[in-house]
Amino acid sequence: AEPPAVKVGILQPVTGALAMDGEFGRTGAELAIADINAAGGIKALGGAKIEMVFGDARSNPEAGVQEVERMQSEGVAAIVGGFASPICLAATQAAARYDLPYIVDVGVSDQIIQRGLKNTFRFAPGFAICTQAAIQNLVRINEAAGKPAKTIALVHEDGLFGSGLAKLMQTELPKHGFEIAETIAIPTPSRDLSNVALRLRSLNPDLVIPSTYYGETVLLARTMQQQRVRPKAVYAVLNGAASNMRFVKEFPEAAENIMDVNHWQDPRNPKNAELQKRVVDAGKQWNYNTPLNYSCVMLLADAIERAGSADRAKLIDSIAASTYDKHLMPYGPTKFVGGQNQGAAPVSTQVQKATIRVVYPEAFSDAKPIFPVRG
Amino acid sequence: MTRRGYLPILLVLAVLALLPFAVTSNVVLNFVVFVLIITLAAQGWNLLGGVGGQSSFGHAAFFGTGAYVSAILQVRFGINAWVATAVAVAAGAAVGWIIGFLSFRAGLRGSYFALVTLAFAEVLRILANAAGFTGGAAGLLMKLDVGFWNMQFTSRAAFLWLALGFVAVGLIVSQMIANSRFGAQLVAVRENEEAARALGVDVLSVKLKAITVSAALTAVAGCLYLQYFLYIDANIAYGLWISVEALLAPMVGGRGLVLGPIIGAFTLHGLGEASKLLAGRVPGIDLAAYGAVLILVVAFAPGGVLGLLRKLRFRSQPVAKTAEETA
Amino acid sequence: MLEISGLRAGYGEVEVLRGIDIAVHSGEIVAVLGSNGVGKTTLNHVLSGVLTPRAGSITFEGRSLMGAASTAIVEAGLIHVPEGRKIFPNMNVRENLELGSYRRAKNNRARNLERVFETFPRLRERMGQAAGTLSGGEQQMVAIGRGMMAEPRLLILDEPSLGLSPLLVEEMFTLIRKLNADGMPIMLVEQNVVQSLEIAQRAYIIENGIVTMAGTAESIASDPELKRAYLGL
Amino acid sequence: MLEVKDITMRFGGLTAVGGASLKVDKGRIVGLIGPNGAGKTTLFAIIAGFLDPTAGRVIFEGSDITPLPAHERAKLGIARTFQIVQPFAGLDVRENIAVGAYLRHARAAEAHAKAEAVARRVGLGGDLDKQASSLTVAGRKRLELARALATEPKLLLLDEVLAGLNPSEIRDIVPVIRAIRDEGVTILMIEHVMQAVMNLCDEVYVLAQGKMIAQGTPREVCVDPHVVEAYLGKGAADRLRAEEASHA
Amino acid sequence: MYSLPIVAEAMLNGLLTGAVYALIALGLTLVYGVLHIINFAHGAFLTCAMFAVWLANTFLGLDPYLAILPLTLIFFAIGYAVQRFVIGPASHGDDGNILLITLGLSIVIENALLAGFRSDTRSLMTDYSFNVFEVGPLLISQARLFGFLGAVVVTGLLWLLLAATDTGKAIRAVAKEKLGARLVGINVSHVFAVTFGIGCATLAIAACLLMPTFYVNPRVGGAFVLVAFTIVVLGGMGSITGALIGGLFIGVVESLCGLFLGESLGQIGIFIIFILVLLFRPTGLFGARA
Ligand SMILES: Nc1ncnc2c1ncn2[C@@H]1O[C@H](COP(=O)(O)OP(=O)(O)OP(=O)(O)O)[C@@H](O)[C@H]1O
Ligand SMILES: Nc1ncnc2c1ncn2[C@@H]1O[C@H](COP(=O)(O)OP(=O)(O)OP(=O)(O)O)[C@@H](O)[C@H]1O
Ligand SMILES: [Mg+2]
Ligand SMILES: [Mg+2]
Repeated sequence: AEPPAVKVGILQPVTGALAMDGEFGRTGAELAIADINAAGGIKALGGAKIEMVFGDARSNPEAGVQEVERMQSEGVAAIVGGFASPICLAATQAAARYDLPYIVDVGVSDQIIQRGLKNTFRFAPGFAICTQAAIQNLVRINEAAGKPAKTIALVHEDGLFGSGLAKLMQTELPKHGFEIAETIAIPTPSRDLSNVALRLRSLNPDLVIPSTYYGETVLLARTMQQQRVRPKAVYAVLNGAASNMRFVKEFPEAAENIMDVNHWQDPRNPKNAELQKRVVDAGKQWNYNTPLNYSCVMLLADAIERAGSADRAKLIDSIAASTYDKHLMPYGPTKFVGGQNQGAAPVSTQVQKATIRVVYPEAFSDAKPIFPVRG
Repeated sequence: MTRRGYLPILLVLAVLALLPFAVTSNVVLNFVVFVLIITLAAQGWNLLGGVGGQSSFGHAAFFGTGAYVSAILQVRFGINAWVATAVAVAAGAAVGWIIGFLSFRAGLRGSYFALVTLAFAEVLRILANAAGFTGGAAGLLMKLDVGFWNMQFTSRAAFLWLALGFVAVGLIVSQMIANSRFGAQLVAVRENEEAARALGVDVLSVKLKAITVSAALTAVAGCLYLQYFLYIDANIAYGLWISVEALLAPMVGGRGLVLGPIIGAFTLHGLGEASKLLAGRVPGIDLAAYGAVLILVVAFAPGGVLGLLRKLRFRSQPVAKTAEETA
Repeated sequence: MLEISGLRAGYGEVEVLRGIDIAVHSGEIVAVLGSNGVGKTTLNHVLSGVLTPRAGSITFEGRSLMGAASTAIVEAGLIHVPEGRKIFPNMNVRENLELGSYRRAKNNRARNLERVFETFPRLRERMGQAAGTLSGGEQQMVAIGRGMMAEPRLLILDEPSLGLSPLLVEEMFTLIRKLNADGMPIMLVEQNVVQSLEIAQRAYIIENGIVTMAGTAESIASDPELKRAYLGL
Repeated sequence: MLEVKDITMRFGGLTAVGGASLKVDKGRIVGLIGPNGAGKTTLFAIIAGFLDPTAGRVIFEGSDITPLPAHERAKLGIARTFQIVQPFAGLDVRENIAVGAYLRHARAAEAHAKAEAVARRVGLGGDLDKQASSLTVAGRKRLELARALATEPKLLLLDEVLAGLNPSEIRDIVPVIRAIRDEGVTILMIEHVMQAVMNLCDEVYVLAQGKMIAQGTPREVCVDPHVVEAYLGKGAADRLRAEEASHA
Repeated sequence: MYSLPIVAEAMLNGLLTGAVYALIALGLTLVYGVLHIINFAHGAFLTCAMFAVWLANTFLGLDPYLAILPLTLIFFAIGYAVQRFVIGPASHGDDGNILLITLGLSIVIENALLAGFRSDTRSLMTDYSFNVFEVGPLLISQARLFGFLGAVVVTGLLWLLLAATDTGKAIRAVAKEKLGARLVGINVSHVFAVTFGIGCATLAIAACLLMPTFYVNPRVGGAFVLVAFTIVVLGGMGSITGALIGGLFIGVVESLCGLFLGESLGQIGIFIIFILVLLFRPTGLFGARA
């Protein structure tokens, strides 16, 4: 007889403000589960299939917690996902009551892994790693080009990641000889960014660093184009659009040459292209959340495989000891310390000829950076 | 409005208090805890908006103040959770009084009042998101440290009883007000301010009292939210969602009625959970169905759920429309 | 021209009208009298389609108006000047009057407006004032003027003298008589029993939801029972 | 007990009351009559504290109450009714009256007992559980009166409470008003029903276009040619005279 | 801190943006003034209209400006039907119920759009999207200028409709005195529905004017509702000219506060001004006393 399926909880906000990202993540998780099952399930459990228990976090922490409770009552072995930091904070904690292993996909707030919760693991880089990488990469790219960029304007969304990022940049970048000409916080959603463009035009900074969500980035890019704001380069950080193919396709002109430091798949891993094709063929959008969640589920499956059991305690140990390297992200083999995957790091991407290329670090890159874009 | 008003209250409280003995599922208990938190916020709204007729769209201002003050006291100053809660409720009440003083003195009523409260809540949200001591956009995370003195419990049942205790206070306070001079004056102010003034009702002071008590109750909800989820940020604490929740529950349950908020909150969130059963591959279908059911509830239970129950009880003849109603 | 028979209506469980029979013939003034709360206003609401009748029949100029919509009733020329005026407080006097011809006599608007201003010179003075800020009496003038704007085939007046000074009450009754003399049939609901009976040709007395007395105005005015019950004599 | 001195009230360009004065002595029923739009209701609103006069003072029991808000004046013992009735539509008759009774009785039971007593007195005893919105016009007028009475006022301002009543009903309510006066409540009433004014009032003021044009006993005022011209009209004056004659 | 030209240009930006806010607020103020309710579904209808513009452009190749006429008619019909067959019958004439229903409608619409179109953010490319008029040092976006003109014209037309036509007068009459309105032969449910229809029609126009420079996703309307509400109240509920002036005012306030306090904190400026205005002029800038 068929061995009993292992239930895995997939938590994503597919309705409400974060619906777009939740949908990207869910697509990745579903594909991973399909692939695992197609490949014969969990071998160590006699080919047990993985069964998805999906929960819609409805873009708020309360709904996330309620879904965790439901998943627990349905007997899931572990939970993957969450996307937004407030959801992840609440959901991991609810899962911790049952020692239920939880793999956070995005949730950039570093508070998520600083509470000493034994069940909580984050596969992707957190806030601190991302900013560090963003600054380092910028310094190197600038130096390699002979330091053409000096003055910088920061445009950031006023939430958790944008604000935190701006604060760090403001203290760190001057140490490397940059001058912060202006820091502009914008609300999400924004209705009009012509004033921002106006200020950028009058300051004429060498570099504009936008860390904003998709809609605002579209608006900003269009307004900048219209108001003829032409910095030497646009160097985005954790931007919602700059490494999103839809943006590139719809606004090829505005998007061309934009750089971004973001979560991104390993372009040298051929599985990514294959996976991306499957997603696009199914009429869906491809974004970094997709390979990221795919990888998280794969990582979990590997851990179950090695534990030879869906027992929670064993599973937690097994994830903690994981050195999984078949994932799709540019991280190297996983290594969790205090719940954080040490190898996790963002990459620098650039839109070149209407595709998104990885330009940094070299170990994963598939293109050279074009910098500065305009003299 | 009689002493008998307490009987149904006791009944509801008893059923909920005994629930953890009958149901062990944390899915249910977690649901009930959250609904009770919403109930408290809604009880606050109901006192001002339902009984007093001063509909606010900004009860988030009180919810958020409760949550933030409590969180800041605990996180930044290491103050005991119970003490922090008490102070936070007082702070929420104070914010209520201030908003009330400014807007009622200016003579704001109806939609003007509704939207000015919303504006106050938005101002607080933007400030909380920008200021440093509120944790800014990163919000405030409470240390996970289970223990009675920290108002953190391992068992969902314990938290349920705690929340229920506060809800009970809310119910009893509401019922006492309903039976009192203050309650009568508050209702009079709702029905006709001019006439109330002619009868010696100090309209401003009645409204101020109402908004202060109302804000305090809603601030309790904020504190409980914090103790339960241990994390808040500006959008959670001062977001439009809680203003809407606080208003929706009494409207659906029965505006101005003591049991309106609790019945409404359970109805709404019950519907919300039930609609999830519909959730298929396509996101949004469940919530769309929820919205549709909400409309149907209003269409077929125009006086709220309690109004419907009452009507069913007294139904003898089809109710003809009066001149005003048909218009 | 208006025949009401066996009319029943009410609110909720309470039945207020329990079989009313009333007729108004062309050219006459018919007074409908009755104590407070017997249902005179309720009757008017039914006649103007605001309240749905439960049984009986209403025929106006040969057409059944039983259960008809208020728009159709106004269109037919059965115009009701309601108790409590119900004018549009946010609009000025002129606009209030203009709306009187919303569904009827639109083409004669200018002429009828002039006629109303001639009848109530005070309204001409207050033409641009928001109706809600007028005194009680002025509001009553607006209400009647608004009714006149529709060139009624039959005018129902519900307590038109309510709140008017004696001088204006006098003028009001003169006006009603004049309107009637110009050929307009009028159904007059009044508490001002003496003066109503003076100008009416016929009268009905409603009690307990049914008509208990009907006849010519003189015969009713001289009825000892009525004198005792309504005139306090 | 009440003295109104040189009150002027302007609404934008319109002068509704222009320097009107009147005096009400304790224990009397004083009438205020005048054409529609004369400013009577406006004057009441000023006395009760609902409008701030443009100029002039209101003196009650010897002290200047012009700056006091309406509810303070109610506590001092001034109660008013509204010409355009203002019931608490969503409440029943008992609750409506109780709001007034609560002014002097803090406890619910007492206030309700008081409300019921007052209701019986004005003839609403049978309607206690009726929704105020379902009352007829006359019922609402009674309700206005009852609520004001429930505040146990010293001075009662009645704005056309008899309008809409038929002659026999007026006959029934006249003694009620007189009895209220006899219990020591001073009454100032606006009324167009001359039958009642003649019967009830000890003294009458006539306001026309914002100015007092006459003052005196009802009989004196009725024959004042200015009053006849501005307010009564020939017909009514004749009728009144005829009635007087038949009573005499 | 900023040079004069920048401040001037910021004010101009504010005026241009404010005009579109005003256009969105117009329908709201009308519905508000007549039905006495805060139409929570207003933002959702705007989202609908923006999707309609997007659809018309993507699948029929219809230019947003050419779509104005058909979409205005369609949205009038939609609004009419929604009020006549959903809100009207379901609300039983109670203001509180209407509020709940519009809230329910907004949930239904938003999530139906989510189900139908997914959560993606979409936008249009027209060949004139980036056209600008150069006036001295100023660059004035053509699309935004059109938006401004459109708002002014629509406000004028609406004002005329209300002041000078019988339908307009009927709308105003129904707003305050339903029984009186019925007695002069006004079909109250019809007038309500017409009002709601006009409210939706103005949204269609707003959507057509917005889409050349804005984007749409199932939640986009929410960004505009709050500000539209403040404009409605600021301008005086039910006041058409108030909505226009209130919109321009809020646009400029937002723009200047954004310039001096930062876009994010600058949002506070709108609400503080709003609160202050109400505290000192409780019926809004142009409202009549209730
Ligand atoms: N909307 C309503 N709901 C319930 N009952 C009502 C309503 N309106 C009136 N009634 C009741 O119907 C009865 C008749 O009222 P109606 O107003 O028709 O009397 P009326 O003869 O016009 O009295 P009046 O002379 O005072 O105007 C009254 O008992 C009243 O209480
Ligand atoms: N708020 C206001 N704004 C503008 N004008 C007003 C206002 N209130 C009253 N008026 C005007 O003041 C005048 C006096 O009104 P008031 O209501 O005092 O008259 P009244 O003597 O009570 O008349 P009635 O006997 O008809 O009730 C009227 O011409 C009226 O139009
Ligand atoms: Mg009547
Ligand atoms: Mg008056």
